[in-house]
Amino acid sequence: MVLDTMSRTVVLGVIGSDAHVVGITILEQALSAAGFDVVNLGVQTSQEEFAEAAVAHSAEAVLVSSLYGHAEQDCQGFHEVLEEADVDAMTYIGGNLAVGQDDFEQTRETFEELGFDRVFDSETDPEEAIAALERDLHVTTSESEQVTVTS
Amino acid sequence: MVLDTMSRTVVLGVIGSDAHVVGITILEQALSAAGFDVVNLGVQTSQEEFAEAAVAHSAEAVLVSSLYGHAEQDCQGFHEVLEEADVDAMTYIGGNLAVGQDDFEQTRETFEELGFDRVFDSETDPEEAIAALERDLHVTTSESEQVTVTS
Amino acid sequence: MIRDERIPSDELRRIDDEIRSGWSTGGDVDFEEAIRYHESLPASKRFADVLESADKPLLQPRAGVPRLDDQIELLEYLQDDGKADLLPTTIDSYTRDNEYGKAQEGLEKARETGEDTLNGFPAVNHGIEGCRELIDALDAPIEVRHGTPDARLLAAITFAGGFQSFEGGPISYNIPYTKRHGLEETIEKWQFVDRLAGAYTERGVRINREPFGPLTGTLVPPSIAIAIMIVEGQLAATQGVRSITLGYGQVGNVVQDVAALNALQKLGDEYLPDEVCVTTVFHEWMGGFPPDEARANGVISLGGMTAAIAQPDKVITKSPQEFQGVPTKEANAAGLRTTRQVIDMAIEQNIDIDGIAEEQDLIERETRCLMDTIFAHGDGDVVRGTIEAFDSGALDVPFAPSDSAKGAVLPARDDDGRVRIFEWADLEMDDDIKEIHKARLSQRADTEGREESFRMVADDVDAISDGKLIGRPQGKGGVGSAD
Amino acid sequence: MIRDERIPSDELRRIDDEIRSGWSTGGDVDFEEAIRYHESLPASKRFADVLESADKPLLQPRAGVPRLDDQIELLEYLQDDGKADLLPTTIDSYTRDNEYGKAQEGLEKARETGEDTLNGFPAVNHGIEGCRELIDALDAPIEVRHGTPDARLLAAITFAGGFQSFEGGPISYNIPYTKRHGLEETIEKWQFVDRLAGAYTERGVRINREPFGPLTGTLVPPSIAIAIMIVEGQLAATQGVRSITLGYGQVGNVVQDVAALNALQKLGDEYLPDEVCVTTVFHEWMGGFPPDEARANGVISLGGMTAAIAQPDKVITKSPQEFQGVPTKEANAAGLRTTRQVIDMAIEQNIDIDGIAEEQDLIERETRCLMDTIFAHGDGDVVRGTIEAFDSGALDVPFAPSDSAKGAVLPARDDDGRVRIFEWADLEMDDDIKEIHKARLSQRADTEGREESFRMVADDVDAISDGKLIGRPQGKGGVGSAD
Ligand code: B12
Ligand code: B12
Repeated sequence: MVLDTMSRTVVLGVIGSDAHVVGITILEQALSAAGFDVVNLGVQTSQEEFAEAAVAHSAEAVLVSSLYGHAEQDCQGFHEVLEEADVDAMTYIGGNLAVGQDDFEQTRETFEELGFDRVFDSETDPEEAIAALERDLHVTTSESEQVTVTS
Repeated sequence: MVLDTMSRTVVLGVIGSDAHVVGITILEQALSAAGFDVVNLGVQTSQEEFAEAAVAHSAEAVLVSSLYGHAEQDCQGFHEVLEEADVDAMTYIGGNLAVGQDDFEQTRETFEELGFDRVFDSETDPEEAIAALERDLHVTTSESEQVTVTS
Repeated sequence: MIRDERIPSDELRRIDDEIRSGWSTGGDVDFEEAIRYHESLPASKRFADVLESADKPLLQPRAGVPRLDDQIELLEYLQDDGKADLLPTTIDSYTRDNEYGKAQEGLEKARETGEDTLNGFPAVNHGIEGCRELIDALDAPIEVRHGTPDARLLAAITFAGGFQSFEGGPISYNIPYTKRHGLEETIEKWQFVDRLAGAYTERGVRINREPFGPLTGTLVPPSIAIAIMIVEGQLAATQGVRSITLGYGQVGNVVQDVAALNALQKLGDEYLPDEVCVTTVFHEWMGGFPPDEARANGVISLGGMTAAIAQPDKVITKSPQEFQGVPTKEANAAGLRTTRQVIDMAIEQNIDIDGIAEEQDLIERETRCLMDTIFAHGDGDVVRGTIEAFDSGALDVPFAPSDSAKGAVLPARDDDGRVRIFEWADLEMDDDIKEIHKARLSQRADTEGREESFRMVADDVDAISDGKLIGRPQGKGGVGSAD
Repeated sequence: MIRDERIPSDELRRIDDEIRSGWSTGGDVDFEEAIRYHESLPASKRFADVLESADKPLLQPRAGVPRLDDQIELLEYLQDDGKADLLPTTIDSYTRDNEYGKAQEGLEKARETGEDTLNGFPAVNHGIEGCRELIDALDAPIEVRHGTPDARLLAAITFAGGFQSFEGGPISYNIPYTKRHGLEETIEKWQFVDRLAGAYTERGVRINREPFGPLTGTLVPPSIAIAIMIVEGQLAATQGVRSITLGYGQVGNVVQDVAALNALQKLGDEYLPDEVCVTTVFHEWMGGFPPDEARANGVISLGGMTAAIAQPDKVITKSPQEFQGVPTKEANAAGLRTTRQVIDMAIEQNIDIDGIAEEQDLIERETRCLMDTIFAHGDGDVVRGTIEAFDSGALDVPFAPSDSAKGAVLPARDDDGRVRIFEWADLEMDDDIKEIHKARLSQRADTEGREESFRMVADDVDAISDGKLIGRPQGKGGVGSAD
């Protein structure tokens, strides 16, 4: 099934020295299946690599994943780097964002303050991320229905 | 092995309409093995039955067991009944004394106020009860050592 | 002298009228109206149908609090957060003693103070209306669980109140639960309960009956439990019950537990009339639990694993707080979900363990010995036979607190952790079977370098709560160290 | 071009000097003094001896916090309240990247704020003294657990600091843990680590080495894990290591897990030199956990059950908070005790499951295929063979994030929940074995009425966290619903 979303490019990667790859592998697959053009940078991606890829592919969204508990440190100054590279994309972050047994609302605030447009916890289904992207990137509802109705 | 404690008689039973018998079966066995003369009244024993047995056997201690969560109600007025019958024995209560997930210190207080000399929780090993009895009934140390040393 | 015969209709009516006058709420029962109420219930609340048509073990917790609104909230929680398939309503101890006055006091005190002054739900006091409010409020079918020797009024009210499953039986709610009730007496009373369930059944409302398989919950040899289950099933069938769930409590040895559940289903089908639909329920470990939630979760999970292999129709779950006291609703739901996870991960696996057929064969032979002696004791009548066999000790239950059973038989685990009989007392059993038990136990005694004695039994009683299956000597003197 | 050859003594010294200059604490290492320190340790802290002489599976958790006093407190808790037999010290991620400066910052921030700003214990920064304080404070032996591609300085400091066990290896701490390190590079670096462990071994201090068996933790087919374990064992043996613990991560199918652990021990003994003492470690489920502690306890218990049957030498436990994040010490200890209870209840039982021998045979044949291709790729040299085989894809790991592996092989569960290979890519395997996998997977596809596809893989990845073993279609569209 080919959708109009084919033109919508998103950059995806795991930041810092985090090597948890399974989540973005599943996400990549789901996003592609939903019609997005996915540039998967893989694990251990630096802030600069995210910015370069976003510029090179004119990405409309940058999806950052972090599982290993160093997300906060790894994302310090990330939005400044994106700005300097003139990246004007939605930024999402998801995964397991805090060390230890933290309260998620607190975590969400921390990452919103760092500049992320949306913050997802590790219970996030790929469908939720897709739905959010469709809303934020104004993919028309009929398209999104096409995506979720097929089973 | 025959001990001097043979003369020490204790009455044992489960109070109220409680039918949990396994604990007192184990206790009876352990007390007998430690040299006590045990009068086991079994489960669902009334306050009056405890008093009668204590009188009839000149018991030096009355051991009440309760597991099912109604101990507090079942023991209301118990010490008055004992007094009326002129029972002058140590009174112990043990088992699972409160309904629900209560704090044991609170439970202990409740039952001490009701008149019990000692209150035991359900983690009590028979050895602890025996040690307490030996102390309270002044069984000489050497006897008690004989009991615990043999393995 | 009572026999295994169906109570005639007029007698049923007579007793029904009589017992309903025992407490004010009894007067509200109207059988025809009750049938209409049951007919109005959706298929999802028909206990027997839901249970019998399930394609994997259904989970049911234990739960009962005094106040109606609290009970609704509790069951909703267990349904929604625990994902219970079937719900319980556990009755308080005063009701079990037919002390409805004391239960009323407790209930009122609970309403005033907000504290749980009763250890269960006083259904008789809540009456038909209260029961139906509960049935209406929940989506899943609900069973009455109790431990009442004389449950006639409880049955009359809860059946009319919309409950379609009722635990217990004349032996299983006598021997482990009470000291002074005679067996003849409880059989007579349960004949009424079963007959009443049969009356509903005749009218298309199949009340499910569930004899309480774990009995004293403490190292009960499988064949003793199964024989009693069959007897109670037969008594219920005679009175017209057509949906019977035979119970069994985990002993902790996987091979023996799976074998026992297999034997229970097989012998149940064989001994009970064809028109009865026989299902089975597996109770997670009913003996003493570890005083530690983490370890308790291990015990619960071993039960889940066993259930995944044996696939009984229902599993009654325990909570990690079993040792401590009545569990919080969170702990109760946790026990359900831990069990569910283990079952769902293991159930699609092909796990065929060696030796199950042999153990099952042994259990079946033992059970047949016991059934034969019951029939022989009663000249073919199972009621008389049961009474006489308990009286002579040919049938017995370990740790029975009841005066109606000798309680002289004593179990102990063998070297593999299977429950064997150490002290036979007068229990009827073929000699070759006794030899098998003897050999297994002496093998264990050899391993441990000690004599078989009550101390071994006591050690086994404590073993699971101490973190092991078998009560091996620990080097330091334990119970009975002085004998 | 490196080969599987022992590093000469002078070369060992040269590298040792060089790497120890990488961070200030490196200068404190004095090999002779370190040997004396190890010799002063009581028998109960000799890791290899304790592990190899145990008569039942020893339990070890994972745990690491930045500050020394916190780490001591944490390990004391796990030892006393969790009853851990062996203790861990998990190293932080900056140290794994050799970013000792950043680790220092984190450690200082942790010391100032009291917060855990690092996800582990920065052993290099704590230096020999800090390590020894830890070793001295605890009763049980402690292992270094990390995930470091270049662990040379970490090894130099922790060996001298009194640790006698060190996890990892050139493949197992490369392929799942890092993107850009070449295999040739990590092999060279781990040859030094093993050679250093060998130098201690020669002097009577047998440092235990433990290749990391679970790899990516996500549906890794047993034979792939076992082949890599054997290779890392061989590399370590060449450098003089004599105590090697081969690892394996639970896949959740009991038969396959028991078969795999059996095969691991058997092939380990067979492929590794006689002078090596080979033991095994079983990791409780290393993939995604359920977001619910109650369900997580079920997963943990299934691991305990498997361990009771297979009886590996060591079990690495998970905590019920695995999904959420680094566990509290209470949750960590709870995971230990749940596991202990299940193992202790099940281990004395004779549980022989059908089909283990067949599955083991299949795993062994697959592993031999992989070992043959590795030797063939390297003309008999296992180092070259490993590098070439990964390069060609003849050896591969599913979900490998590393550029050094193709990561093209894809696993899926069969109808019984055993992990099979769905996408072989270039993985070397005999055709008849491939046919077996194909048949099993097409059987599952039939059962589910769908095609084999990546969606099946994705469903399997999520299955255990969703409460099942096999990712069956749920009716509603899941991942990949649009393809
Ligand atoms: C498998 C695993 C590993 C494997 C990883 C293999 C690999 N290369 O991928 C191994 C064993 C190598 C590993 C190593 C480590 N791990 Co790890 N690991 C896990 C585990 C068990 C599962 C992760 C997983 O694959 N889940 C399945 C996938 C499908 O789910 P997911 O990753 O959560 O992704 C989904 C969602 O989160 C979401 N999502 C993710 N990212 C994003 C981004 C966006 C924008 C959106 C919208 C959504 C989204 O969508 C995804 C798809 O559904 C988790 C615990 C758990 N979750 O159960 C720990 C866990 C993540 N690991 C942890 C740690 C600490 C580590 C180590 C540092 C520790 C160590 N002792 O070695 C190292 C780190 C190494 C490194 N440099 O990164 C911690 C993190 C702690 C924290 N955050 O507080 C966890 C939570 C375990 C724990 N409880 O301690 N790990
Ligand atoms: C086996 C059991 C049963 C069996 C009892 C069979 C029998 N006739 O004995 C059956 C299944 C019939 C049963 C029924 C009920 N049970 Co019950 N049962 C248990 C269970 C699982 C084990 C008890 C046991 O035998 N332990 C082993 C023995 C050796 O230990 P023990 O009894 O604790 O005794 C030792 C110590 O406590 C101490 N001790 C005991 N008494 C005394 C006295 C003195 C003076 C001293 C010094 C020491 C001492 O020494 C003993 C020997 O070591 C416990 C939970 C648990 N502990 O794991 C629940 C438990 C006691 N039962 C409970 C309940 C509520 C009931 C029922 C009301 C519920 C029901 N749904 O049917 C009925 C009550 C029936 C009645 N009329 O009594 C609750 C009590 C709740 C509370 N107190 O808050 C418990 C805690 C379960 C729970 N978590 O809900 N039960």
